[in-house]
Amino acid sequence: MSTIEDYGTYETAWCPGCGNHSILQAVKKALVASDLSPRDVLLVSGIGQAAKAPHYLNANVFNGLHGRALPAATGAKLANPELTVIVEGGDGCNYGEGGNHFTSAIRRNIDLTLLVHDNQVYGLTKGQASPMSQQGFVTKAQPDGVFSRPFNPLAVAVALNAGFVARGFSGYIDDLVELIRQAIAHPGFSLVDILQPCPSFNKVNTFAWYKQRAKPLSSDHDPTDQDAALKIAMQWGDSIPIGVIYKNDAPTFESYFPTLKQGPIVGRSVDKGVVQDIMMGFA
Amino acid sequence: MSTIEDYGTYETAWCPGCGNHSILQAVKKALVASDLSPRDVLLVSGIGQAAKAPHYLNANVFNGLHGRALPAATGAKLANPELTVIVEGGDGCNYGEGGNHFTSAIRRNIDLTLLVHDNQVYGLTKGQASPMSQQGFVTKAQPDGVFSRPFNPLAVAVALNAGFVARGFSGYIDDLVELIRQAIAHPGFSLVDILQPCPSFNKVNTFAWYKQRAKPLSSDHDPTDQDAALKIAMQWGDSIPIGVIYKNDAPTFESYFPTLKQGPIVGRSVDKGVVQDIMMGFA
Amino acid sequence: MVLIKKEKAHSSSTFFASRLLVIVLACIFPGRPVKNAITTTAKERSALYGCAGKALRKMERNKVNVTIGGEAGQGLVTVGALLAKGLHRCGYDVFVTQSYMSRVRGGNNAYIVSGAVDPIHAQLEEIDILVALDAESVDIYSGSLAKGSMIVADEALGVDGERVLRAPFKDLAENRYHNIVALGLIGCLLGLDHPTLSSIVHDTLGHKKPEMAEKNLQALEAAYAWGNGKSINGFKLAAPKGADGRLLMNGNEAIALGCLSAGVKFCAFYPMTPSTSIPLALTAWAKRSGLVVEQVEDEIGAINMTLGASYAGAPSMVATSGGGFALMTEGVSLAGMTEVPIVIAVAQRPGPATGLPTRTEQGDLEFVLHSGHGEFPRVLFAPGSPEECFHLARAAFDLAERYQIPAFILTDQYLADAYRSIPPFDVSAYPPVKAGSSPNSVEAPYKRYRITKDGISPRLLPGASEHLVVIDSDEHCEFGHITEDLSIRVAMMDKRMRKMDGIMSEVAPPELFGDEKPELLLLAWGSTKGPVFEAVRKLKEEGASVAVLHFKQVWPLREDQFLPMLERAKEVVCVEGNATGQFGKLLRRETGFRPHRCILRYDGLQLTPRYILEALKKPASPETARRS
Amino acid sequence: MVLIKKEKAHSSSTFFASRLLVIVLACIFPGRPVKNAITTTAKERSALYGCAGKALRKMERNKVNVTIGGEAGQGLVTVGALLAKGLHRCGYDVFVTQSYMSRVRGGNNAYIVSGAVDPIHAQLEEIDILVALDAESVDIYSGSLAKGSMIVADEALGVDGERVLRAPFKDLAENRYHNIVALGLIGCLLGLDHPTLSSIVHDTLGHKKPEMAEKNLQALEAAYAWGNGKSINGFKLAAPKGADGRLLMNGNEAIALGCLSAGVKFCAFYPMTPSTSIPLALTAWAKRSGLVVEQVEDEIGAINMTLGASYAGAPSMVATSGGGFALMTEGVSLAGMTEVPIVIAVAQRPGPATGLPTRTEQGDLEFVLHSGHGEFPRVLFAPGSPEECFHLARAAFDLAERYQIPAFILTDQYLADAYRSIPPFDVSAYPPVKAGSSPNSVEAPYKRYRITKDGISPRLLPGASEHLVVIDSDEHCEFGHITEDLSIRVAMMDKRMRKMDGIMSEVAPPELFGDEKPELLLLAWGSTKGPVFEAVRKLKEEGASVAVLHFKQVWPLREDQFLPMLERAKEVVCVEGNATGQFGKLLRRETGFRPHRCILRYDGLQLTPRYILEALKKPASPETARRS
Ligand SMILES: Cc1ncc(C[n+]2csc(CCOP(=O)(O)OP(=O)(O)O)c2C)c(N)n1
Ligand SMILES: Cc1ncc(C[n+]2csc(CCOP(=O)(O)OP(=O)(O)O)c2C)c(N)n1
Ligand code: SF4
Ligand code: SF4
Ligand SMILES: [Mg+2]
Ligand SMILES: [Mg+2]
Repeated sequence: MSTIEDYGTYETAWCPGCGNHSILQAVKKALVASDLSPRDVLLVSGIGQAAKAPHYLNANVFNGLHGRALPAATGAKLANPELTVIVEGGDGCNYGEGGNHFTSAIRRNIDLTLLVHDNQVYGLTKGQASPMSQQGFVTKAQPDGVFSRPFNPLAVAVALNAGFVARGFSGYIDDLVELIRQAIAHPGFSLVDILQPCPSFNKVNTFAWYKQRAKPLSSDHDPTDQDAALKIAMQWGDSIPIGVIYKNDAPTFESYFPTLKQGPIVGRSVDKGVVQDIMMGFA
Repeated sequence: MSTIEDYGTYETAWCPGCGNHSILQAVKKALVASDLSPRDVLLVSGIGQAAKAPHYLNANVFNGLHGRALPAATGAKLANPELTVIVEGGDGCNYGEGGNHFTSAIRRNIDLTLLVHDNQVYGLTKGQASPMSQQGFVTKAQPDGVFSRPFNPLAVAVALNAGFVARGFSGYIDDLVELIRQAIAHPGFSLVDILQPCPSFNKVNTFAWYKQRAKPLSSDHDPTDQDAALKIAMQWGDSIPIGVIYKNDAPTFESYFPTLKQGPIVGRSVDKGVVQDIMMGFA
Repeated sequence: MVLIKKEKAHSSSTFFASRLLVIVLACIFPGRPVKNAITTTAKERSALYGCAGKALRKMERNKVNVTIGGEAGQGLVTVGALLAKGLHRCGYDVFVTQSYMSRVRGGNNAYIVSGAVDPIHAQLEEIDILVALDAESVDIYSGSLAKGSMIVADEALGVDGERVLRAPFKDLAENRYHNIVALGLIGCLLGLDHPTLSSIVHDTLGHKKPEMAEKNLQALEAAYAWGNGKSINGFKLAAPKGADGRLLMNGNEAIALGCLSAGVKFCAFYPMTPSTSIPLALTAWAKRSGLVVEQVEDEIGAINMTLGASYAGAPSMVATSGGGFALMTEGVSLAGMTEVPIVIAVAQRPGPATGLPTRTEQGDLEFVLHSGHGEFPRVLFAPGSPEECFHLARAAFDLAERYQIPAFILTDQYLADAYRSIPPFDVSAYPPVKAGSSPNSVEAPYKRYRITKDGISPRLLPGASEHLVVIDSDEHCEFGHITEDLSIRVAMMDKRMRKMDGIMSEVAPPELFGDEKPELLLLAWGSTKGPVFEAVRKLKEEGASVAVLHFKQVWPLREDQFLPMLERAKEVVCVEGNATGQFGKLLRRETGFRPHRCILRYDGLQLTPRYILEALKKPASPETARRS
Repeated sequence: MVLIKKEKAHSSSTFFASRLLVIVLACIFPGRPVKNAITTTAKERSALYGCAGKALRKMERNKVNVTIGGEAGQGLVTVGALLAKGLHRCGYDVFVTQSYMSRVRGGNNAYIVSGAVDPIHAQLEEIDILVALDAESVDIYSGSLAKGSMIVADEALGVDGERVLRAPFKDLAENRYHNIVALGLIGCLLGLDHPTLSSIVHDTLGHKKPEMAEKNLQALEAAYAWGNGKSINGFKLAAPKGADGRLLMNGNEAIALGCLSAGVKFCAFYPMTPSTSIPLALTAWAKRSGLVVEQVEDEIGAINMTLGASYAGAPSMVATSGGGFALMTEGVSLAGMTEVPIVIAVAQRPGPATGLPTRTEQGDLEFVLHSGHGEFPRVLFAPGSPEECFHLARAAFDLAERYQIPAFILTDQYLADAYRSIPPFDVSAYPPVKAGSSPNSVEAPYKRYRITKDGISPRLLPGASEHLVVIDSDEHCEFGHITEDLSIRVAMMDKRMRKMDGIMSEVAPPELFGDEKPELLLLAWGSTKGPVFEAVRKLKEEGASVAVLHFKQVWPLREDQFLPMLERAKEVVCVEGNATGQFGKLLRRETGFRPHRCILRYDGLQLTPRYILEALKKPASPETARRS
């Protein structure tokens, strides 16, 4: 049995009032609720405010490059599927710079949990638009407002048959813990997009703004109904659905590799007889 | 009035029986049907068999890097919106290496026409799986079959509110000409995903395979109905819908730039008075 | 198991302590201290000043260093910028550097303003007035205080010591205007007149809500009133000499202005410190100057978009930093092959990888010089001041367009953020570049890659005439079509490489400062210019036979411009902000000449005159010797 | 307006004409011809051979070059590979090179097989038997025919001339088995025994549909019957000497095997010629050897995935080519900062950009050496033969794991595709690498980046013990947590750079071939080894005082291993497959020694002994002189 103390307490570099603080709490609680020990957990992140999160709890950590957490996590998971691998990072990291890895991780259905701190802005670099910024959102880099339409990670994930697709809100911490716990428990790729106020740079999508709109999904939504899920995923505006939007039980990517059926490749010894055989195939 | 002769005839480096030949014809006919002269057309491509297409007709050509045609095209269009910019390339180029630019071009709704020669395989590099290869598709690089689920460009495009979304088939050349013509005519981002047999490397999705499945959309489909479009975009299997799946009339990306309202930035002279003013803002 | 416990701890041996650092304090170890680490403790300090107890000096001074320290989010950049503008507008020469952490709130940042009657080329290294917006700043910076210096702090911070000006901030204004109170106090100390500062506050913050703007002015007034009441003017500056119309500008702003004057029409970028302020400046000017600036999905998209725009005829640029530039290297190679002009500003910061994102370094010279697969001509400029930023940005556009090549501007965080007072540029005298040739000037059939003697082929713009413009990333024939003819390959490579001849004929020579035939010759490039010049000036004052050669163009090099001088000198020392002496190695590769020594710095801070002078006195460290 | 019309045209001055080329023939211009361009015309040829009219020579020969030319898709690789295997199995030394275009069907490709009684190190440059699967091949290769050579062609092709063996292909087999007919004819000419070839055909093509396999064997038999009937055995090879159990292997296969033997467990890649065959070989072995190979969405993903796998404890690699590698440079920097071991195979091809995707070049040395922003240690190996591919792949894994650095294998299209007969490796004698240290060996608290004397910190694997393994792309403290403490920064940079000391102590020295104290010393690196050795052998036969130093490790360099020799030689000539003499420049940078001359080639083909010998006779061209 792991406890919340196992995960430690650290002082963070985040602003007061930032949604990241709650998400960090939720992650720790979810890890405890999943009865995981720090040694079994690998947190992978990129660069950004959100991507600093792995430094603030006890676990194995691969804090890599901006936008490149998903492939690094995929490599680690393929090398050692016994690790519980969680990817944490911002909306810029995962839907912007890392957009190609996002759709590819979904397509693989690799058993990772992706937690996106979605503040609809680039926090660390001081407030440029992110792919989640709404049209018209004004920043120093977009003084006439954002011209592009926002990305829709949930709709894309459902359309590409992602294993588990959910949206959370940093302001509903208990729900968030439960969403993250389920995402971790789900075998296959899990996405939890987490609405996260950034009081320093997003003065539009504030805590109050999210709070007013974030509406838990009605309990009669069937997350295995893809059509329904797609419709829900397309919703954004006065009401923003929170909860598990979609899931399926497609086999995980790892399960396809014949080699991995014998356990992790890490630490497996080299069979010199096989090498010899393979070599002699060239005779 | 332009004629098909204006676009010339070239010997290609493609295999006999390849769907690329028909697509090339269709593009030429569509350009004529759109009454465009070679000088007004810019063809942008990446690297791959499909991406060689621009060398086989008369037009302005930017044959750039594998996967990077869309941003190059976007730059050219922003610099000179008077050019009709068409991006041509393979499924690997646009949905694989260039995946992040694909979703971003959609989000911009920039007035480009993207023609994807979708042979569900990497042709030029001799037959590895592409993002469009079906699960289980066997290649030298995927001897146990492809493990990932395929990408779904149409569903992603519809989910992200792309301007114009269509699927064609190289075997239905007249329909294809019309789809391309409409795509060019549409102001905003247009995608035509074109089923294209690759007799050399895709022995599964052959001409016959496509021919049997490619079904023109019923005439009562309303392409402005996004929900319906999403459902159609999700269809793949015994019946593969062909035609205009979705369109909307969102403003183009270019139309948002105050600067571009005065015409192309190309060739515009520098107002030294303005430079002086700006400089003196630092005094 | 909790490895590292949360604890609140400080250590004076930490150069920049921060809240974040409390996490990692457990990692502190007896490493080599950085050169200008703080060594005095609070006790030592009070011993230093405590005895004095004198009234503040009344003598007027020629220069002053005001350092404002505090947490991110306390508004210290605002105070610093207003102060700098105030000094500048009054006619003093201003030099600003910034030191900040990679976070939005908290930590410890500093905004360092030097003001002087005569021109200054490097930051004054000792602090005369430390404005401490938090207590931590006192710990951090007190070791850098000059003799006779003063600390200005809110009395609520409880900073003690003789030379501390404790002001009752809460009586003078509400919390959120405390930074303006600090500004007022500095104004009093320096003897800046109140109306000048008021008008700057009004100009700068006037666009805020009217009552906020008003409160700012009130806070300033209250501070002046309090300060004048106490007659605090011990740092009064002598009468200024600066001419009218000078600009206060940092390196990135000067690059942006240079690009604008050169005729940039398109800029794509993905945000990355410390490059972002270049596109942000252009963005702010876009509507007035008819240019398009686009934030792209990633750096790969940014450079390819830029090449697309340039192909179409818009003089174009990207700006980025090391990690983002890494993603652009394939695009650099594309520029080389397609001969599409592009200007690439690379603002260096310490690597590898994410490294120290808000600090400075000159660690990417070799990387940029060799970026992109295959071989093709390029030029690299490395400005040493805002003036050079402006002129070299222009030169980069000029060469990029004329030779159809990628042209680089290598800057760094230090230069990017360093404000200087500079004379205005005569922008009306500088012509913008012209993209492409006139369709009338070409022979038919038009060949984009016509083989020419100087390697430069006629570049037309698509859509501008009947001529079709075909470019290709594959090896191509003169028409731009893909070819696998291997003799064409050779002809095309030779054509492209021939452009180096022309480029070589117009290399900007290094600038000499000091003796013509010095015994000690320093070599420097890029942003270190000011500090190295300053070091040389000091050495010359001491009577040394010394000079510095500063390279503002670092590729290609022309040995005839400098080699005789190197060979004449007794000792040649290469000064660089990196760990391996990259420029020194390049010099050896190109000329065979090996600098006798390197002075290197790679702790994230800029080389300073003092650092250089101390290093010159010491034997080279084994770490440095191994590498250079 | 039609700029370039479709036309069917041929030109004997085009080295590799192709269907595609007809488009671009309009671009042909009087460029410098490539060194071994074809100059004889069909008329000249018939003059050359026509007079002879003699019977085929009956003498046995020691070596033979069989070149099979034809369109992509005609099955020439199959014939070539079967022939090579046949010669190899019979005990001859085999050397295969390939020349192909960037297309799937059509164009003109060649598969060149040399067979010899004694070991050969470079392709024989003159063709003894030209098997022309299309008429174009005759035009293209006839200029390279040896005296007394023969052309083998289907009589339907209508190739005329005295020394043409015109066989009635259509009588011997159906169209699709014509390539096997050609094989049979070659077998007859060389005097290879039919059963050996049959069994190879059976082994290789037996997995096809049974009736197809059968038809292949029938075609072979028919060809033998026809050939024996005509007693065509004028190219009979003398008795072979090759030992049993030798391998026929190309460079990429040898790299893959070396990686396997070193214990590779994970490989990620994105397809790119000419690197793809490395991951494809590993893929074929994956199930048997317990490794995971994954084709990734792009190269950025590939390197980051590899770093993730390596961090987790799987010895890991990526393989790519220039343009793909360009996208990996940020990841290289990440490896440098996080100290995660990684092996990176870069298979060079001519750039810039897409360049000539199926040709060879050594143009990426500088790019790879300086790839990634910031400064960190690395090693670069450049094998010169399949044996070196194997051993250096092992060395790369060994150094990568022990020093926790990126280790590079620089190969190129030539070496990648060149098959050689080589002795088997004693794989049982070679230990695999061990990823990470034992958890018991570390002090608590565990610090991933403990500052150590040799710079190497204990690397544990996540999940393997209670110890948590924290790595960070930011500058970090010993625990791996992000830090902005600038003194830690310096200590970490020094720690990382200190690894260079150990790396320097085990640099593989260059290999000398020829005189110990030569007057003429050639320098070579990587894939050019064979041709340069062969050139030296020829010069020595002529009595010259000559040698070559071949560098298989190109970074770091240790001057004590070679500088005295360079200084002793009268002339030092650097031979490289690129346009700017990159290795020569690197040598000068590191040692101050400047090679007196460079012999460079950059037309997409490998340097050959003849090319080198001719270049040695000529003065350096101005193009080359300018650059080197
Ligand atoms: C390759 C690269 N490009 C750009 C950056 C600069 N950068 C760091 S974080 C960031 C954006 C962060 O936004 P997001 O991922 O949404 O995280 P947040 O700070 O909002 O939590 C950027 C652009 C970088 N570190 N690396
Ligand atoms: C950066 C980079 N990576 C890889 C390649 C090699 N490459 C060229 S084309 C191609 C795939 C082509 O597939 P697709 O786009 O589907 O085109 P097709 O040939 O099937 O028409 C690849 C992987 C390259 N040229 N550049
Ligand atoms: S900038 Fe925004 S996201 Fe970052 S810590 Fe501050 S409030 Fe949070
Ligand atoms: S490989 Fe496939 S896609 Fe390429 S030309 Fe041949 S048939 Fe067409
Ligand atoms: Mg964000
Ligand atoms: Mg394809």
